[in-house]
Amino acid sequence: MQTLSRAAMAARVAQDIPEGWYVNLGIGIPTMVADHVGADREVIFHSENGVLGMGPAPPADQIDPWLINAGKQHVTLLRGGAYVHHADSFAMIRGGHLDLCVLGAFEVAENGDIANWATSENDTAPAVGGAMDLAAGAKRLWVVMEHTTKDGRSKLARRCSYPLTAVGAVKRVFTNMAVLDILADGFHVVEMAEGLTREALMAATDAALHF
Amino acid sequence: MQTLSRAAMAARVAQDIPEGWYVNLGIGIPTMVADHVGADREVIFHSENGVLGMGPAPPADQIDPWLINAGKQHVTLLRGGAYVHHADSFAMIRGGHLDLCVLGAFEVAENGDIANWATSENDTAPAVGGAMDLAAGAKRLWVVMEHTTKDGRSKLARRCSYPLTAVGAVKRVFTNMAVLDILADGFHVVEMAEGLTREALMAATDAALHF
Amino acid sequence: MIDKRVQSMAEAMAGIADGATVLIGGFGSVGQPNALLEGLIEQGARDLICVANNAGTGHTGLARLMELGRVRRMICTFPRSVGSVVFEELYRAGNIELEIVPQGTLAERMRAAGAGIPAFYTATAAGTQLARGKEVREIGGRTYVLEHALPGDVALVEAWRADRWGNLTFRSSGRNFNPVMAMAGRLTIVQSQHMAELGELDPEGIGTPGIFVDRVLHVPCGDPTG
Amino acid sequence: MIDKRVQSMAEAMAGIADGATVLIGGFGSVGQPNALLEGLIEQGARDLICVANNAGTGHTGLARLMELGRVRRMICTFPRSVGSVVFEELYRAGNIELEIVPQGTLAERMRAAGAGIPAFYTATAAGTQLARGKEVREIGGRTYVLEHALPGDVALVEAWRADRWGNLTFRSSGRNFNPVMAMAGRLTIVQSQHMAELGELDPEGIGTPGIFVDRVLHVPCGDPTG
Repeated sequence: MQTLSRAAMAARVAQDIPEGWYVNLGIGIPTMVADHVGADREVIFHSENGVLGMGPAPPADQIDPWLINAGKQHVTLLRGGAYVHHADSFAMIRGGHLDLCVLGAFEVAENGDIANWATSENDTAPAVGGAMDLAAGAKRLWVVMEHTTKDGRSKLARRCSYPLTAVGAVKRVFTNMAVLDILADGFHVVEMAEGLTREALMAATDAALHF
Repeated sequence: MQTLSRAAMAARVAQDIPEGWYVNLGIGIPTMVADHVGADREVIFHSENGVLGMGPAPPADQIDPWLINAGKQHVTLLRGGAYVHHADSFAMIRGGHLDLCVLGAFEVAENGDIANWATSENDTAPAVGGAMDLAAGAKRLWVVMEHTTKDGRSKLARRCSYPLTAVGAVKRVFTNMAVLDILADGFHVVEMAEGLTREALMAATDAALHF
Repeated sequence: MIDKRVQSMAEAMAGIADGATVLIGGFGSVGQPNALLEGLIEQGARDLICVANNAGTGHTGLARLMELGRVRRMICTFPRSVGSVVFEELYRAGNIELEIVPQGTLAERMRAAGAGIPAFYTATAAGTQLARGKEVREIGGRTYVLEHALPGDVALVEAWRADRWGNLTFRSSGRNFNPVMAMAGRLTIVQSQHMAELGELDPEGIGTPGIFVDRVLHVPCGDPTG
Repeated sequence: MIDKRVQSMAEAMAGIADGATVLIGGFGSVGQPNALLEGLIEQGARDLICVANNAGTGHTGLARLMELGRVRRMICTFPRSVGSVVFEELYRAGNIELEIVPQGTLAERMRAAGAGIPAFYTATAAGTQLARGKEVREIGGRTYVLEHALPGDVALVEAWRADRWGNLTFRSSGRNFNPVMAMAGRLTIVQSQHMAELGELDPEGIGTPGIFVDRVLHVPCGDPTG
């Protein structure tokens, strides 16, 4: 069985993003998605800290120390980009102007709930950042994550066990094993990693799967 | 008895505006106030349509057709001025950032109520503009108006008879007869037009006066 | 390539439906999307709810749209401008509905729509007849009125410069309601005096980022008059 | 002559009281008012409520203020940054209070404070533990949480350029929370990399109009590091 690398997962997400979308990418694998949107498509990336039209990381000798993304990495601004303040930036998010947000997650449930900010109710000093705003605000929320935890537990669940980031928000999940849509009746498998059997996918998933 | 001209009323208001205040002037006599703030004092004028740091009317041959005030008159922008959109402009108003708003009025009551937008409950198509936002939002609301209507009725009243613009908002009233502060117990006469007697002022006023 | 520029008025107006709520930028004669209003007259949509600061003047643009019986309801702050003859007559005859909204509340309701805020509290109009029928609440000892977001199906905007991503700059007091309406429109259509190449507009000084804009038509119509 | 420029840090910090709510601009190391934070450490105010995106890093600035026991409560979105060692230790020991707010809600609560909106509804956090104890309401079939304005007694802001009226421009992602906090602060204190003559800043591109600013200190501290 062949599961996808992190880069391949990012590439798979990128494949589904059409030209012209406004997209916000979360930290981790989502950030890598931008590198896989080819030059044939104009996609406009947004960063919570007030950057619209964000471009790739600059070469080390061309870093602008004033220009970072929400992950605090140095980035660039494309021609046509704009800077706004935090309230305007989140107006774009909350107002439903982003076509897509891609986040990582600890868990995604078959009802579209997502948990990606705290691993326990008693977490010391949990950190939420812009995740709740993005999950509730973007037109579409996709999640890209490993299908299981390091110790083999399914990250797709009937119900989330961790504190929620948003209720019923996730529309599509990209894992190293499969792409799944979330519809009213739960997870629908759109495609599977090459060589993976339905049985293996079901065994790795703690929720019902529709094929 | 000597009552004040419109220009003299505007000049009297201007006299009470200290350097550094942010001020919005309503249509009519209030607009004339700006002409009476001397060059010795920097006062920053705001217009609802997104002009902060508004200057005087330009000479006819220097009109910028794109630059008008809330009264739709051509104005200028001082050095240090800024343009903002309507939501930001009213954030300045509603957020209490204006030190002063000066409005005209149909009536001002001894409890600080102001009526300046509609003369009847059944007014056809009454027009409110920014008056309610300004009256409720500015740090101080002053009114400048004739003391009586053309047919001699007092515009200072125990209670307003016309539809209200704002409740308990007026702090000071400048008329052609007197300057009055509104305190918890009603109108307090700060000064009177030269030669005017207390009796004459009381006769012209349909509310109790404290001297 | 993302290209929000359209080449004809017909293309700019495509899809505006009967019954639409149309947000119309401008304050006084400055920053008014006059060409788009003429386009809307031509396009034919009716039973419209129009949102603008004023209720039209003379017999062109918004006033003409009303005169043709295409406006069911007007939401504005100041219908009684000099020259609002068409509106006055329709209103007196009971042939148009009117919702008067304080100017700052109007701007904020549209900003709220654009920013995903369904409702907010404001002190404006508290204790006045414009608060009648609205929920009020004491917060911190002061009385506030609950106001709801006012989204538009369509926003008609005039800009000074625009690029193909739909980034806009405005000129002087031509900014006014335009950026707020651009945010609040589900379909935001712009007429721009000038077009700019991508990258020409200073990213620090863009009045409306392209994310709020759907279509841009180049209309070099010159200075406002009146 | 209006002149909001101050000549010393002591003058900039004058009047900040114990117990004050202090809004602190910046996101990451960009746009942080580091000099003003050092000034606040020197100034001595204690029992502070600090509002910032993060909870300080290393042992300088906000982290140092905490380490000195001067911060009673932290309101932020992301306390757990790399290097938030001081906060983590204080928090674990129960020596500092924490209020976690979603980033957009934090920005909007301050924008609301600056705009005279005492409270607003948002879908952010609805159905999550961050909505616990908060009023919720269905509007148009969706569940929203009521959030309240968050004003500051003081706002500490970093700008790129400033003039004597307090007009500010920002540089690139150094804008972030700064203009929002400038609006929300009852006393807004700015450190600016550069000073401009009145009229030098383009009136179309001012990030924060001077009406929101009380004091400006020229601090040419150079590029952000880290």
